[in-house]
Amino acid sequence: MVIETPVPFKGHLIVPPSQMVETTKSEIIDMFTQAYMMRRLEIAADVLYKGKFIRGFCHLYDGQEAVCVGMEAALNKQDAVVTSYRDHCIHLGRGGTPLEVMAELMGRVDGAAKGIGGSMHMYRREANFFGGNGIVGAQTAIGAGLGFAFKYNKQPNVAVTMYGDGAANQGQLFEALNMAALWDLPVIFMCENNHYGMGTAQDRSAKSPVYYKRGDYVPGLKVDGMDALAVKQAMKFAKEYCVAGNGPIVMEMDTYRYHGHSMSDPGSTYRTRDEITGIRQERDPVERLRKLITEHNLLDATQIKQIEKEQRRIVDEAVEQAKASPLPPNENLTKNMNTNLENIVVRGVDSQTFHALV
Amino acid sequence: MVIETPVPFKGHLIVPPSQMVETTKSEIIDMFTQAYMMRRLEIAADVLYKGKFIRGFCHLYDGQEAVCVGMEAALNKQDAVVTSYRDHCIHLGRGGTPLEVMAELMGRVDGAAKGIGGSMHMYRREANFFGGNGIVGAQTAIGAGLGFAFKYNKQPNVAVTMYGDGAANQGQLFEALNMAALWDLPVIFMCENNHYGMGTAQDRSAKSPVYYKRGDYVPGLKVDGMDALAVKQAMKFAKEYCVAGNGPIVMEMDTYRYHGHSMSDPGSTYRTRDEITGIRQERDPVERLRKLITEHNLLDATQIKQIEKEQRRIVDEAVEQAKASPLPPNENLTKNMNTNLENIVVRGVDSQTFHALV
Amino acid sequence: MTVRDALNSALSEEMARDEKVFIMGEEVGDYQGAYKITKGLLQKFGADRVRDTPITEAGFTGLGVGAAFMGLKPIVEFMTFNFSMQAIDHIVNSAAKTLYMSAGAISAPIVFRGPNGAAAGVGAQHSQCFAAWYMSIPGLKVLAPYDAEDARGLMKAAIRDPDPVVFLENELLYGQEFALPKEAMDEEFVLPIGKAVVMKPGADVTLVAFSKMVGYCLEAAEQLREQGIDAEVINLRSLRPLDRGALAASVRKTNRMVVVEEGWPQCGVGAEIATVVNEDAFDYLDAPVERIAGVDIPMPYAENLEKMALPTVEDIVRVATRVCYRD
Amino acid sequence: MTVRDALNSALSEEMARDEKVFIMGEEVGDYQGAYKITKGLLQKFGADRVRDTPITEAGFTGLGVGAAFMGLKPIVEFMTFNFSMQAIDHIVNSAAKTLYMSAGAISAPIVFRGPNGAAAGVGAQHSQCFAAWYMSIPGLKVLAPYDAEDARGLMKAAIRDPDPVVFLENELLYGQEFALPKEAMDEEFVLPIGKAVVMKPGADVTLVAFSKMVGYCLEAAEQLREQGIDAEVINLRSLRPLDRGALAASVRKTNRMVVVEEGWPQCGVGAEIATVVNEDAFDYLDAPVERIAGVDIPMPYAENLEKMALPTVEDIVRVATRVCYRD
Ligand SMILES: Cc1ncc(C[n+]2csc(CCOP(=O)(O)OP(=O)(O)O)c2C)c(N)n1
Ligand SMILES: Cc1ncc(C[n+]2csc(CCOP(=O)(O)OP(=O)(O)O)c2C)c(N)n1
Ligand SMILES: [Mg+2]
Ligand SMILES: [Mg+2]
Repeated sequence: MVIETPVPFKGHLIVPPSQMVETTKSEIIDMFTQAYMMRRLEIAADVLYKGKFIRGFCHLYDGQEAVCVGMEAALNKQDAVVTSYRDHCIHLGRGGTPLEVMAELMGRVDGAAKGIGGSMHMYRREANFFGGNGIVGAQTAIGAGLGFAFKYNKQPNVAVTMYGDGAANQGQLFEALNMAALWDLPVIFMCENNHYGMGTAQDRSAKSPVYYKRGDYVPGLKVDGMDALAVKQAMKFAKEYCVAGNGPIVMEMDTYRYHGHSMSDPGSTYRTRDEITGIRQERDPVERLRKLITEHNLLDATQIKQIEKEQRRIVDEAVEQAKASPLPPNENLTKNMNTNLENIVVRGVDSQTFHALV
Repeated sequence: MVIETPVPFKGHLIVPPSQMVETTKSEIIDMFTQAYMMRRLEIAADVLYKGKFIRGFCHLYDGQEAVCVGMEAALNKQDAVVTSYRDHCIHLGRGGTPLEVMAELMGRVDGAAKGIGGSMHMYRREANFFGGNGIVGAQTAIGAGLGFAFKYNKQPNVAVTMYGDGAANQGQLFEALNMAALWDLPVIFMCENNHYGMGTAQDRSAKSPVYYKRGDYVPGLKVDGMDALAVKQAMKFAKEYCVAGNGPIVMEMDTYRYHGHSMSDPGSTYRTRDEITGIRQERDPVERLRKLITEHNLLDATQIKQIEKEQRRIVDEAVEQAKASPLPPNENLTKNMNTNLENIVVRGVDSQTFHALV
Repeated sequence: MTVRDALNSALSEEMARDEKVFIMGEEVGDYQGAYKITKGLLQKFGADRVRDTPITEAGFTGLGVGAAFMGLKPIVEFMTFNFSMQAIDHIVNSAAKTLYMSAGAISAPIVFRGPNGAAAGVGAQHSQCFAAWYMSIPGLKVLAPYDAEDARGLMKAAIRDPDPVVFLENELLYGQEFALPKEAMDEEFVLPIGKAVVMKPGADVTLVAFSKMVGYCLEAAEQLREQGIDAEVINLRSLRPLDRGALAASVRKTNRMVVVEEGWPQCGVGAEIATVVNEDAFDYLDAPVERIAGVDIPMPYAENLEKMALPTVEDIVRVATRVCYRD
Repeated sequence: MTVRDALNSALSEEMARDEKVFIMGEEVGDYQGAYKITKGLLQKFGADRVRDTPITEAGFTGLGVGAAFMGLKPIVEFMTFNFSMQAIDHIVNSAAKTLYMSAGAISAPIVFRGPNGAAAGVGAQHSQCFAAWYMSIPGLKVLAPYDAEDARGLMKAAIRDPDPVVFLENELLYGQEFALPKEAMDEEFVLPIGKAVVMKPGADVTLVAFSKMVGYCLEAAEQLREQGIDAEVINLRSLRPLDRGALAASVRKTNRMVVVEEGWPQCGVGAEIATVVNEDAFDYLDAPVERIAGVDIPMPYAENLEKMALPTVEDIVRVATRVCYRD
């Protein structure tokens, strides 16, 4: 089936793809299922954080689910992805499990990084997911390197580096863009514009908050990031463009985060409740997918309820399993210090304490 | 008098100034005199380097004199300037003496930085000249800070940060541009495009070597950087633009360096001798000024010769004075470690050697 | 008074005192600071002097240094010092070296501040201690307050100092309450840069630390007292210049020393202090200077491992007992 | 063979051996390297594997790390290590920490190389030694060759190692000739990471150094011999992991140690070595470990001051004589 995305794409130095998106019943249902699960997972994380099961930083993705779900619909797992600390759902998108996410958030051994990485550092090497990065902007240069490797290895794949509107001002992004463009690297620079970097609205941090044009000499595309089908269409287009050897492309995903920046930010001092409510009512990415299903009669209300129930169950189960998952064994303290451990000894807190290596 | 500059300015997001430059007889003669002296000074430095009077790095400016001379014709010494390691002539432009330059190159106490800084680090605080910087690109952010201070102090002045085509890819330039634009700082980002960063031609280091447009959302101007009058016109325009509170502007000065990158680079492996000769013959900035003088009958041949002789004498004298200038006294080793020396002790090479502070 | 309020009041008073002082960084204005150290400053001093920046550390640090060259007195906040790595070239090459390189012509009166070192549950990229790196750089001054008195007195000293100062705070101390001596409330209360302070005199062993570990050492000293060991506790306050005199004087008295830091051991603060004490008072040492440091690994996230990765009060007691040959 | 040729041949052989190895950096290709270390590589291996980069250290270092995550084996050249400060966040936060943070899932087999430390007449911003900073970072391995044998054997080890390696060269050694043992010419000649080497055995005092200072120590040992002092000279080769065993073993024999480096003293390599030796062999020390380091100032340009700012052979002789109580 073909569905028209309501918001037109905007192109910069490139003719945007058609608004008519080819899709299937099962794709839409899958997208809904995934997006719904992501939403539930982040809500569960919020609850767990407040219940002190999760500590430190915790950056939730609710509101932005369509970006991840739409992106994954256009990629395969040979393609590479790197993102920021806001990585829980990206891990799911790359095929990770809710248990892996939940257990990582709680610092347990069943976590995506066995409890060592934490909220900001989930990885899935087998699906070319290179994290979770806590340094704003660092993922842009790393992402260019992922694309470099594809080109070096003559592999027909694309690397996606996801960064925020706040990150979009970091100098290394411009360095990475230049190299990617000079060397025709297959890299999608994807700006998830949720309009705030912490408490700073986009136009207080960028003179030109027109992120799809910020590649200057690199083509760009602006996409409704609340519309999973639009994201899929744009990413499919972008991947084809990159893999064909045209070099990089910049994508601006117009999206929104419902929660505060992280759990310590109520998220309400720098924006109005009305703004949040308005977006929830008019642009919510999960509701949008649900509406597609009902409008096109893909499922009836009971079937939808069934999916929701199942996803809630999966998340609840993951929470329980994560809670039951043990802390990492103490000897993991020094595990994976290096790959080649020859002559490596790890000093403990004092001169008499040296840790055995595992 | 009014002289038309042969090469039209090119504007980016801005209407360029007129090609009709107001000037005077004495201004043109002054420009020639200064440019000629700069040329002689750099040639003398070349000789001294080969004679082992100068060590380490030494980056010559010959070929680019019109940029400095034209710029200074449009600025006053309350305006601030910061540049790269290619700073000998910029120091002169800011009112420094040939002796200061020569003595610094030789590491002598009469140098611009008393022999402590070296070739790349000349300063003239009283004329708001903040160096000479050895880190490619660092001067762009520093320059934004100079402009920040003007705005903070409500002073009607402009800061100029001069960087090369190679430096134009450094990320911090884009960070500085964004802040300068966000905050309407009076900063001229001046790219001296001499078409090579060391041995790398501009299009091998930049996907878009159109430097006056690289500010993207910041207006830009391309200027014939071999034409001192054009530079003056553009800089006058740019200063007015910035001081009026419009924020920063990017200037690309199309220029050329005759020498290699530094003294260790013959400068002939990555470009043809023909290219160099061609530019010398057709665009040389010193000859261009000389031609203006003769064409407009400002001076006769004897008078020009007289100026040249005098400038050569000045440079030769500076060389001799610099050679006679002593090395810095040994106690200067630890001088200016800090401004507030309370509790400061400087450790020498071993545990028993501590240096007195001066 | 909490350390947060101590810092905040010092910033506020110094901004009121000198119009050249301004503060810039991510979220310092509207948001009132990621850790609320700059709370109220925007309201008091306006957006020109309390400047929210884009997330561009290299850029705004270089910009700050340029402004300092012109005679302004910028305070640059790093949301945490982990992000100072983006800008470290400007701290070292632009701020620290320019006075010397310019033979005294150009000075950079600037303060770089923010929380440094391990916090809680924030993982490997957000837990690094930069004390040793910065204290290795000539041209810089490096301060690390422990309590509210330090925070006020050192912050004021840093802002008033004409040289570039790296000011290392600790997130976990921000909310901690300390009794503040009356004189420390004075607007002119300034602590000297380059001077350590004896927090508790003692005769048997010297415990040396900075920042949060000073508190641990004080607790350890309590416990050691119960074992009949009389520990002296030194709060370094200033890492550069380092108060070698105070260290040597103490060890001449106690003949034993334990240095504690949360950062990594190799080339750490403890290594430097052990070495200077050997240089200055070798003949007085009855045991090798012991250093306690964070385990030599990136910071793990899991709570049990994170705890193991950092020194504890028990570690200090254990090692101090050992150097006193009482174990 | 010169150190330059040793490095060049090692790079060339390893690139021939493993197609995943590529080199990138400013001027490494067409220009044949700012210091000609990569001479001929572009011609041999083509532009895909010898990549001239724009002057964007943060960007290309991050790019290199990304490529390493994917299994390539990048060699990133910094024209000098001074410029690695632009990129240090990627070296530390992206390269060094990721294996650990990812619980072993993502490794970064990458080499960061280039000349480090003082050169000659290049001023304060181009003369910094980064040995201590990098050796403080868990996850990294840090190597510093002295002679041609080291250069070949350690470079091959660095490239073959699956972990991120910081490889600190010295510009002033590039042109220096060294006799090369025959086995070092072998394509499979690989030195172990984490092992120091005794360059000259001795009984009275141990001189410890890395890079250029090893040569100074050997010269000093010659002069000391004339004074009847039999010095042992240790070339560290590897700063992380550090060969504590070799250091302790030597000091147990000589009971005296002098550590020499050109970098700054505070929290330097010397501080670390003095401290580990105190930790491991305190009872064997007849004198405090002495460290000789660069004077604690930014590097001055003038020739006389530059010379004063750095250790000399005479300094080593003087201090060694002192620790042997012969002065
Ligand atoms: C280099 C660096 N500077 C600052 C921070 C602190 N910080 C973490 S997230 C963030 C805001 C980023 O905003 P944006 O890029 O828009 O991403 P979003 O959080 O909206 O997804 C900041 C300032 C950091 N982690 N790294
Ligand atoms: C951060 C940094 N990287 C590399 C260098 C080495 N380097 C010095 S000058 C230079 C070339 C700069 O070229 P460009 O900006 O065009 O200026 P030009 O020399 O042509 O005036 C390089 C790579 C440096 N000094 N700083
Ligand atoms: Mg955002
Ligand atoms: Mg150039």
